[in-house]
Amino acid sequence: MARGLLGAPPILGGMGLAILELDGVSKKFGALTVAEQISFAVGEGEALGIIGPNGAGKSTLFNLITGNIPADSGSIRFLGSDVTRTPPMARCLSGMGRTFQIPQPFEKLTVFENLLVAGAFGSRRREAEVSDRCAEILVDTGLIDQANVLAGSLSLLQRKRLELARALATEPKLLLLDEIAGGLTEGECRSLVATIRAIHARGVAVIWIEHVLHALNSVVERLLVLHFGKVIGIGKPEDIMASRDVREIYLGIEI
Amino acid sequence: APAIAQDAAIKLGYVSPQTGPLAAFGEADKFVIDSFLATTKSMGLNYEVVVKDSQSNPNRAAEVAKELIVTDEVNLILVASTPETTNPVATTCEAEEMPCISTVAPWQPWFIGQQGNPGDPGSWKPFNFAYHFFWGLEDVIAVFTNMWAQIETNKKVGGLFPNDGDGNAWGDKVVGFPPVLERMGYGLIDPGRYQNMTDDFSAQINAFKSGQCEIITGVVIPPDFTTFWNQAKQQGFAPKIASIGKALLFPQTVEALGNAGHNLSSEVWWTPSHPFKSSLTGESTAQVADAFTKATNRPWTQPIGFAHALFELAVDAMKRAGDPTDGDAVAEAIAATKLDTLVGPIAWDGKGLPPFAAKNIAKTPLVGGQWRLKDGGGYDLVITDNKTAPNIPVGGKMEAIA
Amino acid sequence: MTMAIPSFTVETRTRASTLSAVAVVALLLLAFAAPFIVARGVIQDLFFILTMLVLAQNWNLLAGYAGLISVGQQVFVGFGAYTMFGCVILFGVDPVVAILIAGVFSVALAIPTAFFTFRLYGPYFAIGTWVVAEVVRLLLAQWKALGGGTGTSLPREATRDMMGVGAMRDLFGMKASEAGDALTYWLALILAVATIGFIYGLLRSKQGLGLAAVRDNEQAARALGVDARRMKTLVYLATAFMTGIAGALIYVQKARISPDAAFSVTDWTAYVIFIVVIGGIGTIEGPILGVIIFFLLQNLLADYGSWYLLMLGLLGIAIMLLAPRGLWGLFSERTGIQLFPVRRVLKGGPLNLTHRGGTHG
Amino acid sequence: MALLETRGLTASYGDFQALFGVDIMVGSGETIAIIGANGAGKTTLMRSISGVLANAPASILYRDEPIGALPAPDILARGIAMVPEGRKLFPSLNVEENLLVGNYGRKIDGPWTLESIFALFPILKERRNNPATALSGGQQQMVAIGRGLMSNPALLLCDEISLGLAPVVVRDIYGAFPLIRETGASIVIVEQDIAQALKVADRVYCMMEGRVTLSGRTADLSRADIHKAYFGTDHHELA
Amino acid sequence: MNWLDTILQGVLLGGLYALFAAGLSLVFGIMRLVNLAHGDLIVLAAFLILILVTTLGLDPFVAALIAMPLMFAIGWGLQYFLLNRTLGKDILPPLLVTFGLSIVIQNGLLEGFSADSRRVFAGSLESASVNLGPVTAGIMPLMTFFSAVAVIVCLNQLIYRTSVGRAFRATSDDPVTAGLMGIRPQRIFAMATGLAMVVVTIAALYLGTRANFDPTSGPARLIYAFEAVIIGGLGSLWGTLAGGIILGVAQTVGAAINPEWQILAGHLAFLAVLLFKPRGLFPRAVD
Ligand SMILES: Nc1ncnc2c1ncn2[C@@H]1O[C@H](COP(=O)(O)OP(=O)(O)OP(=O)(O)O)[C@@H](O)[C@H]1O
Ligand SMILES: Nc1ncnc2c1ncn2[C@@H]1O[C@H](COP(=O)(O)OP(=O)(O)OP(=O)(O)O)[C@@H](O)[C@H]1O
Ligand SMILES: [Mg+2]
Ligand SMILES: [Mg+2]
Repeated sequence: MARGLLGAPPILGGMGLAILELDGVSKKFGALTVAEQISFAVGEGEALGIIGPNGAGKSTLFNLITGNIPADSGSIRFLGSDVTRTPPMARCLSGMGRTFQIPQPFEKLTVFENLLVAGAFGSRRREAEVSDRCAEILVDTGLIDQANVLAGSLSLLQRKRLELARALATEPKLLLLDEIAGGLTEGECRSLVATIRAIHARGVAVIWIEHVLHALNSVVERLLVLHFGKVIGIGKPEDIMASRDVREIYLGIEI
Repeated sequence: APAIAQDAAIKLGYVSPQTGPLAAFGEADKFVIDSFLATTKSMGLNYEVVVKDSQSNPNRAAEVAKELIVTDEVNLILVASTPETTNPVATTCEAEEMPCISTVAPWQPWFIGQQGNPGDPGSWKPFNFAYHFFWGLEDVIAVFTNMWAQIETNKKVGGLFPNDGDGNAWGDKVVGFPPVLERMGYGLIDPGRYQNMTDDFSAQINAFKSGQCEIITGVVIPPDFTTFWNQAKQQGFAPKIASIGKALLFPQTVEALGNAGHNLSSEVWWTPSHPFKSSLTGESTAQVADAFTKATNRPWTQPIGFAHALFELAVDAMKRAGDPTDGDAVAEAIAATKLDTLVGPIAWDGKGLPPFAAKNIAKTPLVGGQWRLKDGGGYDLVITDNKTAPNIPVGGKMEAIA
Repeated sequence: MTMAIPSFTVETRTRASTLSAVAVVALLLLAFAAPFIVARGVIQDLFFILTMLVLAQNWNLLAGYAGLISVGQQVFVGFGAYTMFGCVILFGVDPVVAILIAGVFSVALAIPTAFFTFRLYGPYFAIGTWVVAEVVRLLLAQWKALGGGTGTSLPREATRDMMGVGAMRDLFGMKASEAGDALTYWLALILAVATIGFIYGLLRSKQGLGLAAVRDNEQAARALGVDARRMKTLVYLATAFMTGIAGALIYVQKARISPDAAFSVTDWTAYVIFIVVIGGIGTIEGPILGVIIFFLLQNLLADYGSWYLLMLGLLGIAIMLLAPRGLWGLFSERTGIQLFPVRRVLKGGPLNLTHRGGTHG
Repeated sequence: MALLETRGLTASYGDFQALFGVDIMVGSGETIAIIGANGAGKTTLMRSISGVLANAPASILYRDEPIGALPAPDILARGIAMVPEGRKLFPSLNVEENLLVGNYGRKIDGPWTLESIFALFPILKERRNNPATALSGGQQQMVAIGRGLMSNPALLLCDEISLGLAPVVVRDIYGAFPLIRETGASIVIVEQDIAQALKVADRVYCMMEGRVTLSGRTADLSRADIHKAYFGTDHHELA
Repeated sequence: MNWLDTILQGVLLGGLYALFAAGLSLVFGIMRLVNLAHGDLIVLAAFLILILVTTLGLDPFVAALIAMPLMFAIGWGLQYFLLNRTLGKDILPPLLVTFGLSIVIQNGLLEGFSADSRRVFAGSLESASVNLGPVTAGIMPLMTFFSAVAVIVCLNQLIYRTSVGRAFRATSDDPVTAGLMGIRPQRIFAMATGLAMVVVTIAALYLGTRANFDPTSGPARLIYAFEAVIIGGLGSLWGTLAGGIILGVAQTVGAAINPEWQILAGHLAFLAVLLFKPRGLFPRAVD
């Protein structure tokens, strides 16, 4: 089945136009290949999940998409234009919002100011125009209590929420989430899922890397499986979860 | 509590480097000023001295000069030791119309160094308030060449001139060593200006070696000379004569060369055997030097005489000026000075000077000497040439470096 | 998910800041009148304080807000000063005009410098800027027309006939040197006020927020659409401009220049760092407090020679250890007073929002 | 006998108090799980026990000795090792060196040596000369656990060791626990995955907002109890 | 012939710079500590050697051996009681504290020893030289160079082959986690600075015998030491040696063209290296 899913790129799951297209993107760190001929596409308003063992190259793929790491070869198109050589900042401004797996807050700014930065710069508006929206996002992500607290004093998971909140404040058209549900309790997880669903419902496309599968599968429409830098499967979550490769390589269910 | 002062004290400002790399020059200041105050008091004169440390820093020197003028409201400023100290102070005094007497810097770097464009003699202007006394490059050139003439050499000279106030003046193609040496038949190899605190002189040594220099001259700071001299020995370069300005002024720095200091030669501006007396105290040079050694337990150094002379000149000028608070009158009095001081007779009469410098410079005698190892260790400075100032007795003949 | 949210407000002003605005205006009026009120010595002291304050504010902007720890700011002091000397001596430009030209030239120098040093990070940047300053010093020391390593003095006539001096002599009956002092003092005062105004304006603007973000985490800032490089470059160029002007102004007053003096890392960078750090880095108040302390120390102790410097060193160490955020930081932490607040505090809404943020930086 | 006990443990970051009188007890050879919502103070508790945060001396007792105020190296020397949240490997060291550093402060004979750790996680032997950062997240977690074991601790503290790991890796890592327990060491794990925690632990403490809200033997606790302890509400109200 | 000599002298000079820089490199690499007092500490050690030589009449090399443990103790104490409190992500506190320290040492020495310039005499070794075919090299410069190499070999062995070395590197990466491994970062850092001071003593021996020194001669060479460290790349000791040699050769070659270019050429070489390799020649994988 993996074969069938890896047909001619770009592969678009749902209908509509592609917001993001990757074509033959490759990347090596020295001798280590972390991305090999990766091709796929994400439709406007689609939610795509990415899974794969640790070190498969998921976060690296995000870095390639956002431009934090330049690709060795291949091309990346976003909203119809080629962004392969575009710096990360410009990609953000054109509508890509991301979270970092290892949170990168501005530690000496307050949580609210962290959002203001994202809001004012990421969506190119004046501070006064975005402050209300930033406050709303804080309410949505459960950080409103910490609004005036220095980001440096947040706990690990609060930092992860801040990552999400900041990405939202840039008013992205495509939201890239890197492991934001890890370590959440069930209830917290459920409210996180609800938040992401709400964002998705507003028409924002989402790519979400996650090891917490039940959370992931309750949001995404398609799943992509990465293994040693290669796409080994892409398709409906239930199909992917049933695939032999995934069960063996990722879930560790012996067959 | 004191009653109304009979007379307001005459206030002298004094700037010199007491800390920092040039501190050796300022070493005698405390001694000189203490004895000056004691002397004037016993003479019934009311003097006050405000001492400022330049910290060997030209920025600081200019700052303290302003402070002396504006805050302390001194009547006259005295400044000593190297163009790095004297020039900023003199420039400030000139701008503030404050009379100033300066010393211990050859007059060319002092006078030319304060001109806007040192390269354009046409633009040079005399000063109205800043006066300087010391010898000039023409003197040191004469002294050095007189010493060299005592020894048979091939007349090939290697020059070490750094890119600083002294080095640029000594190496200058117009007023410095090069034209004079050429006229006298010496061949000068000058590889170019180097920066002070250089760690390697092999370029210069190679140039001197291939030019077969038997004489070395220049104006070098002490650490650089040690580096140069050691490297020269290591690389097999052994000139017959080394006549170096600045580096060999102080006995401590020569001692720092170990035995390698023997027979190095240098310009000598003042020694305890100079036949002069203080106009203030009547003491001879030897007496002043002894008193210094007794008070501080340190060997005499050349700046003692000049620091002392600064205060002699101050008292003399103030006596003649009438109103010490009238800057113009004090400056006029300085210009009219004729005084026999501890460093010789001083008068700003333009003797031995080009016209442009005649107004502001007075020259003091200069002779040449060699450092000789004493039997029990330590060095003696022996005067080996006095053609430029025959009244100063010689102590021996020039010897080639072994 | 989204519910109706009671409206929020954002505040930066504090009561102390409103009061301080009033105090500042009064103080400024007094400062402008100073040459008619106080003695020349005081004016010169104030000139020193103001010019050091400008240097300190600029270094603080660079290090405390843009995270660019430079130990090579003396390059702009020296270059500005030399530009001014060059203009005055070689082209007969009026010193006041030459000061402005010096600022422009400093920016011109900062462009290639930025191109090079911005490739470096942290300690590499610090040492890189220092070496660049040394290179410029050594190159200028080769410029024989301005005295090479010896240095040169400003012609007496240049300062005497400076723009405005004549008018002041006629109007207020000042002596030439007095008028010169008053003029340079006013220029320094204008420069200091403009510098602080510029910095405060910048910090309260969107750009200032972006700058703080870049300082904290450049990668994340870029990913959120902040043009980190452009922002740092702008700050660097702005500080070069103001530092160059300050350098030229300082040397109009000193009237004598030499490469060692004009590019002195101790005088124009180390002491400036000292001022910023004892006062409190990353605050506008810090350098103001710092420069006053530095001035007092220098006046009280400078006559003790090496003991003075020794004390200064010990004091710097003690403050860094006991109050790493500087004396203003200490004060501000205790009292919560900020004269130039920039923190955006979210108020209102459904919840009682706690405030756990300190000053920026 | 209690190996470790906390008595009314409090901890603060500046003026923010993170723990309010926490009492827990770990018996010899026992495995304890600590669960709780984000920001509940679990990591703070681990940091307090391991000496990263200083506390009142008598608030932590180890073999009946007060150790609350001791710094981390002294705690390790007494036999408590920690696998910190987020792995925290040393990037300048290769895999083997990372393991070797684990017993810098405590060189005692015991079951755990470089060889026996390589036996526990064979993949690490293959990658022994790689920089620790070149490993996958799971392998890094193995190094972190191995590093903790190298000092042959009597008590091993593990903070969120399954965070961000692929299910297959979580299985492998938890697969090592029975072997560790066999050596007689006590273990404290902090874990969000309640099912996973319940599987390996003898007893569970549940924390909320800096306090222990529930404790008991794994077998005796119902899911509903746990939910209640987590959120202070009943399971149903939440949905 | 001449060029050969220029290069040789440059390499030997590079040895001196590398020796000045090795201690700095160690401290910089392990603790990210930019030590502005390094030059003054070299001068301090030179004075220590001088005292031992003049009061006890010792040979300078013996004096240096005795000075080593003393300097180790000074370094240990300095780090343990003072500098450890400044370490952190921010490079500014150590920068300022060591700048303060530099001023304190300089002026303390000035009070104690006056501004006179001093020398340590190495007897006939000073002017001795060997003929290496077309060029001659001074014995002292050769000894300086080989001492630099020896110091770097020893430090490398220590850092990459011993458990203390592992502790150095681990602590450098993450002091808090190192504490969890039983490493006492405070002591490890103190030991590193102590070691650096031993290297400083060796540097002082050659500084003191090579040229005059006085209490203020420290900072002049500090910038070269920093350049050597940075050209080599943070934390790479061999890189530091390479950096020293690049600087030395650039200076002698520059001087051979014109002495005005001597020091400038060194700085320009430094800038050129950083232009192409902003993290030095041998950067560490992680910073
Ligand atoms: N900057 C880098 N330099 C060298 N190697 C790197 C770099 N960044 C990542 N790698 C390596 O690339 C591989 C892929 O890393 P990546 O972070 O993309 O994995 P991942 O799929 O996100 O894993 P995880 O689920 O654990 O987060 C890993 O082996 C990692 O060590
Ligand atoms: N360095 C710090 N400074 C200030 N507050 C902190 C710091 N570290 C943690 N806190 C606060 O202490 C509380 C408890 O944090 P802790 O890390 O112990 O929680 P946790 O239970 O481990 O949470 P998580 O599941 O998110 O890891 C949190 O509210 C957090 O914001
Ligand atoms: Mg990842
Ligand atoms: Mg935690």
